[in-house]
Amino acid sequence: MPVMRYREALNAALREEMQRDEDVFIMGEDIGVFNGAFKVTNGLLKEFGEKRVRDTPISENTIVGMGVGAAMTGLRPVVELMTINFSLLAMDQIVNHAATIHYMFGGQVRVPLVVRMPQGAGHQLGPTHSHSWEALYLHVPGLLVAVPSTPEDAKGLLKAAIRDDNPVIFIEHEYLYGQRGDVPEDEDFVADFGQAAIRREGDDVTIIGISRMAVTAQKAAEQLAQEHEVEAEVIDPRTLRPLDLDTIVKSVEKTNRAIIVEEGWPHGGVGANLAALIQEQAFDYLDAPVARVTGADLPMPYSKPLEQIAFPHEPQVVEAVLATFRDV
Amino acid sequence: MPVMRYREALNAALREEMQRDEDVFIMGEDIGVFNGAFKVTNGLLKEFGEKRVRDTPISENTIVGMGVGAAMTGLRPVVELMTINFSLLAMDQIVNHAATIHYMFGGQVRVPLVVRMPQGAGHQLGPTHSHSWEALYLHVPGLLVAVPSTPEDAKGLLKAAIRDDNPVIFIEHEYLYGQRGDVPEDEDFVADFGQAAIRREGDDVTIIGISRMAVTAQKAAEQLAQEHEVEAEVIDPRTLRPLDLDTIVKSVEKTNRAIIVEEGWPHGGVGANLAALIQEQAFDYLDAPVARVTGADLPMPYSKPLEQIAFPHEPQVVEAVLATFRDV
Amino acid sequence: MATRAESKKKDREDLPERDDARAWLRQMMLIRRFEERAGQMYAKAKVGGFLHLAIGEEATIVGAVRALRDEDYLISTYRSHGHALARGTSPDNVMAELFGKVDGTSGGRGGSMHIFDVGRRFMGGYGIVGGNLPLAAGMALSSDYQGTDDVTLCVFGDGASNQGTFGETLNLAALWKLPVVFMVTNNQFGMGTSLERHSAVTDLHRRGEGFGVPGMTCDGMDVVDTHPVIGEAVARARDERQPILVEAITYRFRGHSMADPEEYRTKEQVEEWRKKDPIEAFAQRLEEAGHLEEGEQDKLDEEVVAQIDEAVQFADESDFPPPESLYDDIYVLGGQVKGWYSVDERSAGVHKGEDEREMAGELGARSQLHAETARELDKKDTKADDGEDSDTAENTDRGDLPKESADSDGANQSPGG
Amino acid sequence: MATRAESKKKDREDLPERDDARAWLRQMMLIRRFEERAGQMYAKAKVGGFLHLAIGEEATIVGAVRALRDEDYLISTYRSHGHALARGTSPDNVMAELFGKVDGTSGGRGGSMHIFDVGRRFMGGYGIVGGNLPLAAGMALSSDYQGTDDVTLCVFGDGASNQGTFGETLNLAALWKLPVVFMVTNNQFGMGTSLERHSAVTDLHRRGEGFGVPGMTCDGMDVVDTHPVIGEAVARARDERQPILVEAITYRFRGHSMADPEEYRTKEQVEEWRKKDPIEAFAQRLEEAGHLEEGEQDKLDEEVVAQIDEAVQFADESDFPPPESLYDDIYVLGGQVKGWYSVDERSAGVHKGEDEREMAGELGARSQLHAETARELDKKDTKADDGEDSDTAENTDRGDLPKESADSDGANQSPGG
Ligand SMILES: Cc1ncc(C[n+]2csc(CCOP(=O)(O)OP(=O)(O)O)c2C)c(N)n1
Ligand SMILES: Cc1ncc(C[n+]2csc(CCOP(=O)(O)OP(=O)(O)O)c2C)c(N)n1
Ligand SMILES: [Mg+2]
Ligand SMILES: [Mg+2]
Repeated sequence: MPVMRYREALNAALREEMQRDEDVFIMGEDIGVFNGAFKVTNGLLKEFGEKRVRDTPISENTIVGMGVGAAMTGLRPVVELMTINFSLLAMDQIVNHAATIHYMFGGQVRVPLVVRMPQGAGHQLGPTHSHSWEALYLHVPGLLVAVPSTPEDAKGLLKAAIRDDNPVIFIEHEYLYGQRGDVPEDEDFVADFGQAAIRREGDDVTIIGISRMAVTAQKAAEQLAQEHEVEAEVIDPRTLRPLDLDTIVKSVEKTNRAIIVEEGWPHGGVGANLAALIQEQAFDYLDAPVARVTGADLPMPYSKPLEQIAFPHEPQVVEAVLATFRDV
Repeated sequence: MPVMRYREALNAALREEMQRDEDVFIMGEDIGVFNGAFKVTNGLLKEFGEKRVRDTPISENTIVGMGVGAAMTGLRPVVELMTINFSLLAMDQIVNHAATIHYMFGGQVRVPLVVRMPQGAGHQLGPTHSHSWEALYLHVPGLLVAVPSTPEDAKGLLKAAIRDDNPVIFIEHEYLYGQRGDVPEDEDFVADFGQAAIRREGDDVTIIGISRMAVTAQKAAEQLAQEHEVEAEVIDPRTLRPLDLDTIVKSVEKTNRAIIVEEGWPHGGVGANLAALIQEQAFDYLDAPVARVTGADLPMPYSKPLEQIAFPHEPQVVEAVLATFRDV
Repeated sequence: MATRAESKKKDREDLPERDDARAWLRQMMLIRRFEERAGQMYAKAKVGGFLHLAIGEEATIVGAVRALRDEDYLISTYRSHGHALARGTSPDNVMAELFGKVDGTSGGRGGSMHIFDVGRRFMGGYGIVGGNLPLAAGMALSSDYQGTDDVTLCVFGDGASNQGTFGETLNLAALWKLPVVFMVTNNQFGMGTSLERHSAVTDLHRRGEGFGVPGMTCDGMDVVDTHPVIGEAVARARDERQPILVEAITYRFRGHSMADPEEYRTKEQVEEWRKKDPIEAFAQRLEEAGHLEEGEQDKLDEEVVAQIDEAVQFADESDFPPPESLYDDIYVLGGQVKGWYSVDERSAGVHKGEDEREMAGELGARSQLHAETARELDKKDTKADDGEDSDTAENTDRGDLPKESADSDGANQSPGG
Repeated sequence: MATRAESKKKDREDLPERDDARAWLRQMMLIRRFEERAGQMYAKAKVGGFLHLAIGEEATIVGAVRALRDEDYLISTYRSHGHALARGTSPDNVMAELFGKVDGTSGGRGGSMHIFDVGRRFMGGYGIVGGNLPLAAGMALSSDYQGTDDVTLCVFGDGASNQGTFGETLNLAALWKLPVVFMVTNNQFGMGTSLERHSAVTDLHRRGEGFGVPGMTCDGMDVVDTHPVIGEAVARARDERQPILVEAITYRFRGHSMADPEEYRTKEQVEEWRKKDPIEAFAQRLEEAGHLEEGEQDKLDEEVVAQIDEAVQFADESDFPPPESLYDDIYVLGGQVKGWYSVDERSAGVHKGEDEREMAGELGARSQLHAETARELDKKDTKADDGEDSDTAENTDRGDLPKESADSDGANQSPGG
């Protein structure tokens, strides 16, 4: 399998799906002439032309809404929002329209729309450009939500998203764009939503890492094994809607301990959702409360030393895992 | 104490605060000449005039943003959004601006803004007008979030919100508008955020009801006592930010069982957040998993028989409580 | 602007062919009777939620919709019974939707605010003010992309032109040369806020100039003016590949929704506009032109009333959606979603609607109560036509399910929305 | 439009008084040098995140800001170092903000995109395109409400005029007769998208017509034109109580942000505009008018360079915010929030920053690494002025903390934002 960066894998997914299906087109701010703010759409304008690679004005709500309208009438639009921070401007079209239309009209019309956007802190982009908001979207019935953490998943899940007939919120991560990994070249390689990946097997504790934090969780697990003789099972849910709760619950039934690691805010976050589910489904198996390691409960500060302590790193994960043993 | 309807209590709070402080003014769609879509602002235009009771065009994002700008420069705006469903259009101003500005600029400027809006199902308003979204707002640091369920709290918390220097999301409920209750007349009566109310004492199980569901929880508790000899303690958190976790945890330490009842969606809802917190803080006291009764995971349908089963009623709460005993 | 518009209007005064003219009249009458009856059914608690009637706006509806080809897309707002009917959707299905029944246009899911008929390219029915503009531009983009010459007609209100989507969408449509006609149904009010109180520039057709969208205007009380103007706009959009903004000046005779006390306007103003009743005016012209015999209008009326009677009966006899259908169609199953259970986390197992059936049973007694109340009200046979029907709704014993009624003691008023 | 604007321009050609003129020139030069140095500091990894320079736009900044009274409010975007400096904020504090230090204008919380100086009524610095328009209208509403005659000047870009807030805010400002001047800094591009590719109407000052906001235009490369036009707009807003939209036509000489490869425009176009350098042109006119002696410009330059040297030293010596300050100022404590612990649910107890201090310790080694890399780069003393400084940034060993650099092997590019 060839090695690719995450952004290249996304690029390949877009290219392949556009080649495969004439109805697929992409639109967004600076995705064409500029080749994408994070270069995910690099070269696509050149290859597919202005009809299918459409630079838009800065009008987030309308871009997404046009995607919905186009999706309702036979196309398969992939809309890029420059970052998830700006998606709040499009919340009405995403929730009140994209997510709702199929149900509201009794199934008469489908909305095969993909909204792609990156998230994440660590680049000192400050309080308007650094947030991780998968929790806002997993709340919403009618949407599918993907949070790929590897180049392989980036490609496979994006292809699946484009082919699916439901509206998909596809959340990428700015840190991951440069990361490398094996990616199947096969154009028919499509990943499954609702299928968690077990990134590392272990019997002592289950660590669930979301988006970039799946990577942090893996690193923490290695450290736990080397320094603390704790063998952690690391699960990356890959999609939050549908959610593969089975894999998570099975793991917790084995390890009797669970920790969720996420970059977003703690109140009402992904971790809260998973903790609630795990204690509901695996109560009798838990030897310690389900723990969470989350981003700090604040707008992300710019200054590097503050930013660095405002989102999770391996040491915190290690510490939180060890605490679940102390707690008993 | 005089008996008032919830909407009258809100009206009184607005009137008193406007009389007390010249800097308080209200704006929103149809709050003036029309006297408010739900009549909360009834009579205020007549009393205070067009300067302080401002009818706006239909421009949710800008109305809230103007409130932020006015709040930054010495005023205390109370913005009404007609329902919470339309607040998605203003999400950017609420989250990226109102919630963020004080922190982002190092505390140089305050945003004493209140955004009021009702939520809730049951009136057959269909998939664009019926949702309960307190979970979207409790996620956001920088905001305070109130969900009053009684006329007394409606008045006391709204007065507190107006006097506070932080941006407040004040979530009312369409069903509650017509409900009556005792309301202190004293103009200095102000309720406390971060202070849960124990609506009913009991030793067997803790039921936490959010917004209108605090009322449903109370009714269910009466039924449990009468028909099942179960004495439930009913807690109404009243505000979700700050959250009075102490009162909740203390109760659970006594009852060893907790159930959260909310009208919103299950994934990443208020119940998920509270379940995560309770099992973290009171793990050793729990005799059963923290349970949740939530709205159904779908856009609210219009048709009455569907709508009625898509949000919680007493029987479901009773059933869920009984199940926590069976589970053991 | 008004004078230019009026002088222009002269050129468009030709009546349509006799058959067309009679069809237009009939359709306007059908819409009027449908709306009136819907109001009555609301008073009888057969219809829930918000009910927005377009009485007075029939010429803007029929004139515009009949200017479209069958393949053109039409998209509207929460005030769209008339648009669906003009498009050819059966009153049976529209009424059934209002009743929340399975045979409704959206299977009862959407209600009055969310009518939809994909077969007739009537693309909804949306409850979010201003939300349909981007969708319309997306549909026009589809047509363009797919190389068809279909046009999208997007109808919205004067109030909606203040939403951010207005500027965003007009700019994009002009920039991308999309075949879309934006039609502002300027009925002088956004809810209780009059045009001058919500818009700095009240000539709404001028709003597009700064975004490169030419404006036109028509007399929305006159179907003979609305039709050719929309016709021209649609033709220009189709042939010149560009968006057009048309302002139709009209008035709604009834309240914003059923419980509106209408304190924001004078009885005199309403009376003034009622004199221009689009149906009466058009019928009179048809009589004068010999397209309609004396007494024929009454016969037409009987016909449409009979059609509406049937629609009510149809809606009445249609079933409510069964509880186990609650979770149908949240997702398109197949691809990435194997069943709704997989995205519902209330339990990890597979759900097949058992819980919902059970709960429906428990809530059954309650529903029974409502049905009885409704039947009782039936007997009273309240008149809905005089705008006072809403007062009746307060008497229903709906517990926590109030109508949006201005009930006298102030309980559960919700004229909003 | 262009001709009308040009003929008008003739009347405004008078140079200001000698002292004023020299002060303007000095301020433009200060901004230029500040920006250049900020770019260098970015290359040395002293500045993180996105850095948007306004080199080329100095005349729009100084001409506009100096047209304000001290009490007037000024609000801008993520490209606002110059606005703060023109308003009188010390370069020391602006540079310290870029360095993320406690003495920064926002205490290091905001960074380059979020400068703020409440004392000088410089109301920010916002990272959301189009987000500042409603805020500006709210500030103008405050002035009106409080009965002062302060005006708000709201600066934003050509790209921002496509956001929904534009139409919404202009309508509201006109409707409520608010004293606010909306100034579009039309630098021909929103990031990599040129004006004609993002706006259907490229005369942006016309965008307000449909909303009742009169438009004006000025040559944004000429401070002697910008100043009186903004001055007139501000005076009209103040005296006539109405919003005005002013389009300042200008150009940014550098990339959108530091790592912009600028493939969307030609070198020739950039060169063409660089010939109109607002500082050089103005300096020359001052010399011709005898307001500036030969060689004086160099002396001025030495002065401002020295001032910037001091700013860098100040910023360097200022401390990073301590970890225990992380939670300060999320909330205003007192009223309803007794301490930040009460809204943080990670544990129910009271936090006083212990965890944060501990974590900062654990991450210390890592930070140390960054500091060393930065020092190493210091030695290279990269030139930032030729637009190639960003290439240097890629060499920093920042692990998972890349700059928005177009690094050669494609890792962690993030020219976005
Ligand atoms: C985003 C949003 N804001 C507010 C409302 C509540 N609302 C429903 S209709 C309406 C008035 C709309 O006026 P207009 O666009 O003129 O249409 P009309 O009702 O006159 O047909 C309002 C404010 C809504 N449904 N959606
Ligand atoms: C809502 C939002 N969308 C997108 C972006 C990303 N972005 C930052 S600057 C920019 C271009 C803005 O162009 P313009 O308004 O002309 O200002 P300029 O950068 O030219 O000063 C974009 C798209 C953003 N910050 N906010
Ligand atoms: Mg209207
Ligand atoms: Mg620009």
